[in-house]
Amino acid sequence: MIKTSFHLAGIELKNRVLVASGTYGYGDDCLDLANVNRLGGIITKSLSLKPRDGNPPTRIVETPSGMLNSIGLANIGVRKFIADKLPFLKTVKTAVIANIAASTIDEYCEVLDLLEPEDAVDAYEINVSCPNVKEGGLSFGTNCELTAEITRRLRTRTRKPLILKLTPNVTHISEFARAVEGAGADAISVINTVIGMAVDAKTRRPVLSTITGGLSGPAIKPIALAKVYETSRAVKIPVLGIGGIMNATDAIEFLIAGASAVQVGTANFIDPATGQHIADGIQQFCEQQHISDVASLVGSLDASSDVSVIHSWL
Amino acid sequence: MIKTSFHLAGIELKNRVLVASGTYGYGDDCLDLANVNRLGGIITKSLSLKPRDGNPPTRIVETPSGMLNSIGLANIGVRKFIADKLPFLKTVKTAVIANIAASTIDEYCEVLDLLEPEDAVDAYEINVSCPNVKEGGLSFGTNCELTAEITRRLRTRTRKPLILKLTPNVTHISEFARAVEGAGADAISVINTVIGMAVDAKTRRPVLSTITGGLSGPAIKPIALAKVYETSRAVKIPVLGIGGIMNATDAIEFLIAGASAVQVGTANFIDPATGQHIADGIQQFCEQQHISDVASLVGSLDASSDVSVIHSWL
Amino acid sequence: MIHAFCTVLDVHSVAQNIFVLAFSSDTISATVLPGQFVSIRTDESTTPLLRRPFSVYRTKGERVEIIFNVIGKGTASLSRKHAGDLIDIIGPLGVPFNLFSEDYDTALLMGGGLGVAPLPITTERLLHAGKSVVTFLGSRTAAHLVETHLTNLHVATDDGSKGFRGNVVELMQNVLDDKRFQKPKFFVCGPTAMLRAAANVAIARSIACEVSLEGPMGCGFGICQGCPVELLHGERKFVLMCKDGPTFDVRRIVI
Amino acid sequence: MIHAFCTVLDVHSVAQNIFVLAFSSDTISATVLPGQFVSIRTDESTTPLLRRPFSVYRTKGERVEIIFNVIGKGTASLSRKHAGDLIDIIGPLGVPFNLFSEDYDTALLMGGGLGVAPLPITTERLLHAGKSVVTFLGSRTAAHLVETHLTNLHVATDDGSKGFRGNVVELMQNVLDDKRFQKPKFFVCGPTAMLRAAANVAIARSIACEVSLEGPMGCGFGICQGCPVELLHGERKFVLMCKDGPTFDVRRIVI
Ligand SMILES: Cc1cc2nc3c(=O)[nH]c(=O)nc-3n(C[C@H](O)[C@H](O)[C@H](O)COP(=O)(O)OP(=O)(O)OC[C@H]3O[C@@H](n4cnc5c(N)ncnc54)[C@H](O)[C@@H]3O)c2cc1C
Ligand SMILES: Cc1cc2nc3c(=O)[nH]c(=O)nc-3n(C[C@H](O)[C@H](O)[C@H](O)COP(=O)(O)OP(=O)(O)OC[C@H]3O[C@@H](n4cnc5c(N)ncnc54)[C@H](O)[C@@H]3O)c2cc1C
Ligand SMILES: Cc1cc2nc3c(=O)[nH]c(=O)nc-3n(C[C@H](O)[C@H](O)[C@H](O)COP(=O)(O)O)c2cc1C
Ligand SMILES: Cc1cc2nc3c(=O)[nH]c(=O)nc-3n(C[C@H](O)[C@H](O)[C@H](O)COP(=O)(O)O)c2cc1C
Ligand code: FES
Ligand code: FES
Repeated sequence: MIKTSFHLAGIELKNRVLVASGTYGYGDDCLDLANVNRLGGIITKSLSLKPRDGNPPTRIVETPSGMLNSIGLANIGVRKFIADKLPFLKTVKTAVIANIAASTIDEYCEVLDLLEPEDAVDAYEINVSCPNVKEGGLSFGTNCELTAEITRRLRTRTRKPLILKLTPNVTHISEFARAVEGAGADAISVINTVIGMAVDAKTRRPVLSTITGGLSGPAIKPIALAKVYETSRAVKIPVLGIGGIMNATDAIEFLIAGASAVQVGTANFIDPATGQHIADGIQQFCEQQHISDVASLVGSLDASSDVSVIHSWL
Repeated sequence: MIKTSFHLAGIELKNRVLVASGTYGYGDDCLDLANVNRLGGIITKSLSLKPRDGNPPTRIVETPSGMLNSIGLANIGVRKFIADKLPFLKTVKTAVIANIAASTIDEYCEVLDLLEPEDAVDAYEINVSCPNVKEGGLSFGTNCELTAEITRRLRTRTRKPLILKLTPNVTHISEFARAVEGAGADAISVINTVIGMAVDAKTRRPVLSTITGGLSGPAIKPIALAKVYETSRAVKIPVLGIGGIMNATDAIEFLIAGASAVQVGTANFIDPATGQHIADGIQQFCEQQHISDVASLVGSLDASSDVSVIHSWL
Repeated sequence: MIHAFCTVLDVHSVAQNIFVLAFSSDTISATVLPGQFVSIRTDESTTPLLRRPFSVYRTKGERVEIIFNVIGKGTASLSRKHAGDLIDIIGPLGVPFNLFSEDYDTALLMGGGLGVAPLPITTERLLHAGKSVVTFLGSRTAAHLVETHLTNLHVATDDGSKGFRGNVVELMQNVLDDKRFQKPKFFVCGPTAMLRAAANVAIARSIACEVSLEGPMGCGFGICQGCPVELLHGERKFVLMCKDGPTFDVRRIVI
Repeated sequence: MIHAFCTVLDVHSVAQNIFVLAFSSDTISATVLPGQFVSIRTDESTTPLLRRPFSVYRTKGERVEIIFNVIGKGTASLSRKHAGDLIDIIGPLGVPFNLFSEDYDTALLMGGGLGVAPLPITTERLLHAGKSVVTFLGSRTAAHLVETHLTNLHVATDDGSKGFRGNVVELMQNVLDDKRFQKPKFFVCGPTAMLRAAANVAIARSIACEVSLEGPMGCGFGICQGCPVELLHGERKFVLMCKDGPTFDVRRIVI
């Protein structure tokens, strides 16, 4: 028997494969197509205090081995989530992680406070890639102090695991990782989408209604692996690796690079059962390689040279 | 007749398509396969003061719609370039732009000083994605002040066009663009490669000898377009767009997003005649669209909404 | 709704750049309703990365047919499939046309270009249900027309190479001006501009009208929020094309 | 060296998972030398993105053959080509084996796995030049052997299903112990571990030895600097596999 389970700051995940925020709705949309009980956890669509309509079309466009999205955090709002979605999520046999988005620090706190009494919510993931209305809309997640401040404020309000989801669109993501670790985060998720853009040459218009959007999918896998490597060497708390994971081999690469668990995003759109297939695939890999605990893959990169992420000539 | 030529700070390029540094050697390697005289310009492999052997194998690996490289700036050194390569480059009927790399600011100056008397060198492109030995190897290009300082120092030593090539691996590339514009740069090139990594799950080793490398090719095109859009709105000097350009449509997208010219990189490895095909394709597009000067494509993005790069919810 | 690898039965060209692909799935064949679609992973590759949606064209026994134009990588790849190949399919998906309401007697089907796709299956089920059916079909030239499995057909081509010269909505208006149909209702599928024109006619003449929308989809089954359709009124601003559509009453949405 | 779209003449399986693809190019056929390679864009897609290098296997008239193992996307795509398809090829590339030197009489050819690829064209040219040729071929099992167009063949398989049980370098050593060859020289192609073993034998016995290396390539014609091969001595640390190789005298390089 291979040990697949994993303790994330007090909660036990049955395996190291979760579905990423915004790529699996509230967990109840794919019941015909997948078995959520075979996942390590479900991370909800980002929840805001008020329901959000989201951005006008066009919201998505395919790019080489990737996609851009500009959904605009369309979501039903935290109250409706509690009323309409939590009853189902109480019945699932997998960890439920509520992802929170907001445009002020107070709002982050309010959303968390509303969720805090709900036992069905096992942990929080905080999406800091949100426009900060107080700073003219610059993303919280590109400001290290604000990111730490959000962490500190939320930390005082909950004992449940607090996972900070970092944006890759910064110079040194490890600074952010260290800052949120210092501020009390239990884990970090790396990475959110990479800023990108698509142009329609014929109409000379941006394809997305918001001009730029977030790049995801296999195209960003190399970027995500580098960020996971960088962050996992900078902090002691676990790193959840995300970005372009399509199959078990991809997931294993993230574990080796330093991720304690992985999240599957865009791949769910192609097959919402990807997560469970990956969980099975990791187990098979361990069997073949005579590994008794998936934990021993984590951070097992055999890097004889020690050139660091930022110090090499390319 | 469609006007394709373009004035770049005093030098005239016959068209807006150049080949990117490090992807075309010193211009003399592909004579059987392409006609360099049909390009707007050739940008040399980065030249350093001393010859560089480059990194040990493995130096390249393919990724979904992209590739990672860690060549280690292998080059023959500026003196051998002048002695062995410039004689050929004197004979070509296209602009010759020498790309310079160094690990101290003084070294940038020394390399430029050696090239300055050479009439065959029409302009300089400065690669700031190099490890700064004085700062423990952190890349110059991630430090805005150092990048401006390099620009200022070089500006005093030459009247030839000075192009700063920026790295995308920073939070706000527009800050860097404004800083080098203020320090006297004539143009900026956007983008150099994106930091990425590949892992071999079976051996649990990094694929590249330097662990991380630079991601290029179609996978990064959306990222490059966003950076070109961001920088071209931040500065008045021309932006040379680079990143994943494979064909004329890609190139036109960059022009529309704000690039005054484009550089073709990775595509040369697949077909070193890509640049000339793109130049032809841009001309055909203009014919079809009844555009008389390619200049009118530049920055012609019709963005009715004005959500900025960093201010939108994704 | 199922997710399965289905066997390709045959692929053949039926008009210029237009192909019909048939695959075998008794579940889809037995459960699909007119206006619903299937979502196909055309390749195992990451280019294209996402599934591609296609209306169901016809069914027979366990045979399910789609019809498509070769536009980009996904459809090019489908056109090169061979009998016996397996393709990864999710379906049936989406809300079908509301065919079985009592508020109309004559179904006026209208298809522009590949908007013909859902019309044969619609025709078959309507005739079976005892409705009258009249069909309007438009395309660029005669070479792009696929006229089979339709009934009471009126044809328009942009270049006049067959039937009425002009667009299909104009043709339909001419016919409406001439004839009187018993309690008509429109079912329209085609490019957005045509849907808009048809909707305007319907509203002006107080005729019920359902359209089948097209547009980019990320997933096809409601989890990506990538396919918003703006509501004319209601508490929410958007519904989803894949889950709440692709068929809509034109009085509900902004086209 | 040319860059052209060449017509596929045929593709057929010759052993387990191993295919021969023939295309038409009078220029390549007329100019290629043993040990040189062609670089093929297997798809117009961006996955795979880069060209793939393949040794030339045989030539006849304007017919050029390569032989390959289906490993990943590129080779899978090649295996699905049909006669009449056009493929984008650059070649011939690289430095050929140094066959026509006077310092040897007997060429000892050695191939491991798909390392057999350059041996038939090498054999033909050597016999034509009046050299003696002895061939050693190794593979996992008999099902993976491609023994045609070779001469004086000694075979080894890992599982002993044909010929000597063990690796081809052991077999070759046994034969060397038994027989005496007139002024021999090795020409070796195969996996790196085998090249290393063969080189060690050559050096220990003072036999001249050239190997054909394999490894990742970005471009195949010298502009990406992606294919370094370490020199044992000399002013430069690295040469390029694609331009200065893929064939090297083992006394020059670190394998
Ligand atoms: C509910 C639904 C049902 C559909 N049914 C059919 C059908 O029965 N038959 C059929 O031929 N097509 C149908 N389509 C459209 C079909 O899905 C697209 O033609 C297909 O996705 C194109 O894929 P591709 O990879 O070949 O082209 P791509 O490479 O994706 O696209 C090539 C170009 O076409 C444009 N494009 C992509 N998708 C669409 C689209 N949906 N509408 C307009 N332009 C697009 C892109 O912007 C791009 O420029 C349907 C779409 C929807 C949403
Ligand atoms: C000079 C030269 C000549 C060659 N001649 C032949 C030949 O005649 N016949 C033949 O079958 N092959 C030959 N090869 C190897 C051939 O190029 C690779 O098998 C091919 O690139 C694999 O492409 P793919 O897209 O199918 O696999 P990919 O998807 O690229 O690779 C699948 C897996 O194989 C590994 N791989 C990729 N390339 C190589 C390689 N070169 N060596 C070992 N492992 C690799 C990758 O790391 C990956 O894990 C030659 C290589 C070189 C450099
Ligand atoms: C359509 C879409 C919607 C997303 N919505 C959210 C979201 O609401 N909150 C969030 O934190 N991340 C969101 N993400 C980011 C993903 O959770 C994930 O970090 C990213 O897509 C990278 O992983 P992938 O390449 O596997 O998709 C979204 C991604 C996509 C593609
Ligand atoms: C193999 C390789 C070598 C490169 N070498 C250099 C270099 O020496 N100096 C430099 O400024 N950029 C170098 N680059 C970066 C390219 O010039 C270009 O900025 C980048 O590859 C993005 O463009 P692309 O996607 O078209 O390749 C190199 C890129 C590659 C792929
Ligand atoms: S296409 Fe994903 S929600 Fe509609
Ligand atoms: S493969 Fe590009 S230089 Fe050798």
